[in-house]
Amino acid sequence: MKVVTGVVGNDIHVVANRLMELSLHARGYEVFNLGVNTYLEEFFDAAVETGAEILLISSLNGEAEGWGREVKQLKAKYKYLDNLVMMIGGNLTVGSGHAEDIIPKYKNYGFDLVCHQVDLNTGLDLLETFIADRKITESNQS
Amino acid sequence: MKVVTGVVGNDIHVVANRLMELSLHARGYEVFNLGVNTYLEEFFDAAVETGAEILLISSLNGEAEGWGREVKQLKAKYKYLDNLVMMIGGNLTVGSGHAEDIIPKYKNYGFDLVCHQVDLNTGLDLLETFIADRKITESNQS
Amino acid sequence: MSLLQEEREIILGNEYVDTFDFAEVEDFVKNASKELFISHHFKKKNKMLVQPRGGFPTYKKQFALYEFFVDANVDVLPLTIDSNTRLNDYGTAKKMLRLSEDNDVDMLNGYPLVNHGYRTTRKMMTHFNKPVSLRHGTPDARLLIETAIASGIFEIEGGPITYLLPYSKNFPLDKAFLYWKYVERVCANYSKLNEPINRESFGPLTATLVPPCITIVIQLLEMMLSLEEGVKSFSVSFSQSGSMNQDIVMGAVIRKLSKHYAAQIDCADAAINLVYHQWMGAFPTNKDYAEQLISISTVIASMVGADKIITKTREEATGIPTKEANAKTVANTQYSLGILNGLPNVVDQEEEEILTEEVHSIMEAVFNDPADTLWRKVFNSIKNGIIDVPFSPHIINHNEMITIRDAKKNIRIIERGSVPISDRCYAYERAQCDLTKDTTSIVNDIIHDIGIMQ
Amino acid sequence: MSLLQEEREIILGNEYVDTFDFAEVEDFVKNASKELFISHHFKKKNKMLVQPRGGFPTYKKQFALYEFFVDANVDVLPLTIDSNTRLNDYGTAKKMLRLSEDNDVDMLNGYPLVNHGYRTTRKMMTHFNKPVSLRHGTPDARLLIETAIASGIFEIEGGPITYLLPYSKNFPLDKAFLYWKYVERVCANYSKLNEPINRESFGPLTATLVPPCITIVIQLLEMMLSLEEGVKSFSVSFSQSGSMNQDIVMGAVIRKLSKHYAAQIDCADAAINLVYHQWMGAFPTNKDYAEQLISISTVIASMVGADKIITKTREEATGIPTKEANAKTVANTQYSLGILNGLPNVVDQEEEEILTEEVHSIMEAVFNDPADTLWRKVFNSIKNGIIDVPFSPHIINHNEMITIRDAKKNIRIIERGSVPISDRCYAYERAQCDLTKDTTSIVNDIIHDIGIMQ
Ligand code: B12
Ligand code: B12
Repeated sequence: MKVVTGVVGNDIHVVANRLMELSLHARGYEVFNLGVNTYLEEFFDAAVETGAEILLISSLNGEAEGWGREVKQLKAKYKYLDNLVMMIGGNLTVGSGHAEDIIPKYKNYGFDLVCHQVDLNTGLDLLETFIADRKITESNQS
Repeated sequence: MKVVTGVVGNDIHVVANRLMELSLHARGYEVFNLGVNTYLEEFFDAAVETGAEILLISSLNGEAEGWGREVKQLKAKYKYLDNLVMMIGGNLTVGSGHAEDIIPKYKNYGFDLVCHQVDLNTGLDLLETFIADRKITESNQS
Repeated sequence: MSLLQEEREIILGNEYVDTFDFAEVEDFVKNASKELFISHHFKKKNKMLVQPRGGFPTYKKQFALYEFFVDANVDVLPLTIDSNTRLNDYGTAKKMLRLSEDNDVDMLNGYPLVNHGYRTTRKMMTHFNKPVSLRHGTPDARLLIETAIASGIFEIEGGPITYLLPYSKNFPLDKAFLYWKYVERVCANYSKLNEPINRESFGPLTATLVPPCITIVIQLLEMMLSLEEGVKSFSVSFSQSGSMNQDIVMGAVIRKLSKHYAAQIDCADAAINLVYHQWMGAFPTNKDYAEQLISISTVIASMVGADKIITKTREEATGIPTKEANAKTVANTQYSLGILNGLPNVVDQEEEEILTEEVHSIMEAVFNDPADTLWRKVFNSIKNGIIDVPFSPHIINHNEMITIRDAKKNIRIIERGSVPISDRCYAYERAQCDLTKDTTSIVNDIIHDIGIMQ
Repeated sequence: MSLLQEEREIILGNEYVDTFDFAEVEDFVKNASKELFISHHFKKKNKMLVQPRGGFPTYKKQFALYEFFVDANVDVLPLTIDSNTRLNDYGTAKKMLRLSEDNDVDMLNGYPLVNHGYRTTRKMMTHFNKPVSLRHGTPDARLLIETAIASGIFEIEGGPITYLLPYSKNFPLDKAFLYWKYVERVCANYSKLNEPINRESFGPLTATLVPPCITIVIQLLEMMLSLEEGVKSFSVSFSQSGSMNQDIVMGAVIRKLSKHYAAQIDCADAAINLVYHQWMGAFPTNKDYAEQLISISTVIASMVGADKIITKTREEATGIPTKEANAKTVANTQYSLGILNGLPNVVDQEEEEILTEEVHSIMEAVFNDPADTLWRKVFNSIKNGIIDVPFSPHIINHNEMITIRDAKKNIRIIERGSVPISDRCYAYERAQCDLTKDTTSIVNDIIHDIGIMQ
């Protein structure tokens, strides 16, 4: 499966991003890593160009909260992205927040999977379960 | 002025006791230090023998709470101790307690001055104020 | 009028600056209390100075933070700048500052110094009368530094390399050098009026598996670029590496070589100080463990014999620390420094020798670059990978060097890329590691080594 | 039947003991899990073992404490005995235990092991299946130790000197030697059945300005008295002195000399371990500072290269610690040990040489005593002040030696009393201190030095 990943906004925390690339490779994905300092448009453009099924966004410095609000509106402008699995992880707020408050907010922004201060591999396990579940649902519906 | 001092019961914490002797000397008292591991009778006997005006008891390991209950009864057996200034200091409870609870308890046992986890010199300053106040009261009453 | 002064007038003619009175500022610096100058404290103090990190948007909150720090017996106050100001976006900063003031909520991750202006900020600095250190991360810090010095902030952190390679992906490196040249000159000029303004380089870089030789080379080069312009008080710095011995060795070598290279450009008269950063990499989320890590950093700083320590808090992994947590670290660090006595003097000759040789080799390669000025030589050396910073997000950085930790957790180079360390040193570095493992295990080791303190 | 066995039967015929089944106990020790033996862990472990302190009156509370410790990743569990049991007053202990059980309040400051008995206690020890260390302070520990070993407790702390001079004012020292001889023999005999029982000496003594030479001499003598009786695994110990360098020197010298003196009495086959106590003197009342002190102790223990560390808690100055605070120290100490890497190897030859000479001089004086057995030589040496422990409350102790801290906070001897250190060493000790001060200032210094960590 094809995955587009990167760190959103002016955030330059690159370490998790390097590990993300390694982990995704190890799990057999075809990875398109846009690196740090990547804007929303660039993510969606890349998803369209590569035909990726998954978009994995990182945010570490707290910026995501600002960018998140624009996700739905922007994504609506693109065709062919309706089935894109949208996932975000890292530090999803400025200061310290609680997952209970943060997750619903980001689901509302249009993310399927939200991992606030969750370890990379735990997050990627969740992703795989999510994809497997969706396949079952789809085949049931067809 | 003559002072009898020591550490009550089976308590062998000797350090504060050594400092006590030094501080009392420095303040000009005539000191009779009975050292650690001193029982109540020994304190009162020494007060009578030396004609001390002040009795300073230390307790560090928490034992004082046990011994305190016997003070009034025992002291009543001695003549000539009615004017003895009775002071106690150190760690006056097992575990950690609050001064608000501890002070009234020990006053009730018959101590004039109660210093739970109070620094030696602060305690000795209190003692001097107490003695000065008492002199004024006495001369007013006479 | 000098070219520099012409440039200054353009910079300070910025619409967000409320008329900059050059003469008045000069006068202020000339008569400013010595207490405000960290260079003065470095001279007279006989203990390690303790400096926390911290910046809030409003004057009121910054003032309250300083009160907490003073209660905790701080030696040096920090002023951390918000990220809009760092990107010279004073418009957004202004808007966010107003929102923060009106709604009593923090809309900025630091103090927007340019918007507050020097007349206001100076009141706070002279009120506390303690040395203040400016922490930013700005490639074009010209206006910011003018405002800082006019406010009474007499220590400026950063540099063209250390504030660029870890902090930016696309900002042009050559421009950064030129903008910092301006900063050095302004600092140098003001230094003539009273005690010197102190410049400090940011040694932690990406705080992730950076080998000592790269850190030291960059420290030395930023020091030289600064002294060249007339700066008279400079701090080199580095952060806890994860191995106590490697830190001690790094401290010894950087102290020796900074004197050496300062003398080489006839700047032996400048005061060079050593600053140690408590662990700058990924922190444990368990706050008790974070405190252990912080105390251990303090012990190592003492073993290193640093002149100043910059602290972290138990909340590092979670988010921006509260003022309470921040002040607590200061008080704890001061207490620890007081009880750290009878420190042994540790010397590891072999490690020192290898590291010294590595640094000399890289420095020589930089100097051998055919360009005409030092900054151009350094620029070229970064561009062609003679200097290579692991985990830098910047596009100009080569990312060819690979480092891992040996059994004692020393950071070792297992792929040198284009960094010209000698074969002897390279062999020594590799010999410390177990390279018989397969690639997957080595990658797993690297992943583990990044989070070594977790 | 041997004399020892006769004595054992008398001791174990105590009215508070519910029929002691010698054969069953022997069988239990023979087949006991290796995990219960700390001597086994010392052999196989490659990290410092972490052991807290702690004892509660009831089985239930002690069990709960152990659960906390296990969650915190403890290596060695403690069993601290109440003070009635220490004074062999099993009657009072029994009464207080009943009161504690009935009213859910602690009426004892430790676990009354004899009253609980070995059949009950063994269930707890085998349930957790971790090595347990017995901490008491009892001069006549014969019954206590029999009960401990029968319960599965295979490390016994104490000794005739270290559990007497700091802990008692009047108990006869000669009797203490004889009672401990019994203990050593019982330990030695059980050691033949499975892994050896470990004996540990209590090096901290009064934890107040005890000079290294006195600590080491006492450690060596208790070790020899123990090995003489056939003990095969022994731990010497000391506590943080206040100077990192002095601790490192002490560690090096005690490690070297314990091997030396063990070999001298043909006991080179015994395993000798080194135990380090986190700061044992007066603690700061500020709990955050107490934690700093504790972390720094851990760093020093690592520099010393101890085999085991015994921890304190942030609540030390306030009173007996809660199980939460106690477990927290264990977890923190384990974390710290994990991140302490690349420790330098420190050697201070001059200090080592002086200390070694001091120890040899005192040991020689002890051996030269005309008495026929080692314990009588030691007894005489304490009685005539050849061994003198500062701040001991015991009437037999001379209290003539005076110690203060030098500028680096090393403990130095400024009055040697009757302790026979050479003039050269004495001059060295005094030369480190400023003795030109008047007596009042020196007394003030001593007062300050006692509370050095506050
Ligand atoms: C190293 C570091 C830096 C380095 C970065 C070097 C570099 N270029 O990478 C330097 C020193 C340059 C730096 C700068 C700054 N930093 Co910084 N930094 C850190 C630090 C200490 C470690 C980050 C790290 O590398 N972790 C290691 C990686 C492996 O872990 P990770 O990033 O947390 O990622 C893990 C998970 O989050 C997860 N994950 C990440 N993404 C995703 C995505 C998905 C889908 C999933 C499932 C999981 C996942 O997987 C990873 C492994 O488990 C953190 C604090 C901490 N965590 O200890 C602060 C921290 C992230 N930084 C912070 C800040 C504010 C900054 C600055 C803005 C300002 C400043 N104070 O200097 C600048 C940033 C400038 C910018 N434009 O972004 C804050 C963010 C605050 C917030 N969110 O509220 C933090 C939390 C520190 C703090 N407490 O204040 N920083
Ligand atoms: C050193 C020490 C020891 C040494 C003592 C050596 C010796 N012979 O002196 C050793 C290791 C042998 C020891 C043994 C024990 N100790 Co102890 N020990 C300490 C420690 C760490 C320091 C005490 C000290 O010397 N302080 C320095 C002096 C100068 O300060 P101070 O004693 O607190 O006195 C000051 C004030 O209290 C005041 N003061 C004292 N008396 C008076 C009197 C007056 C009138 C006034 C005004 C002021 C005043 O002045 C002093 C200076 O400011 C304390 C904890 C701490 N405080 O950090 C525990 C502590 C006192 N010990 C304690 C205990 C329980 C014991 C033991 C029973 C059991 C054990 N766990 O080993 C045995 C005691 C045996 C016995 N029979 O008493 C507990 C007491 C608990 C309680 N009260 O609830 C403490 C608090 C530790 C703890 N948190 O568990 N101990």
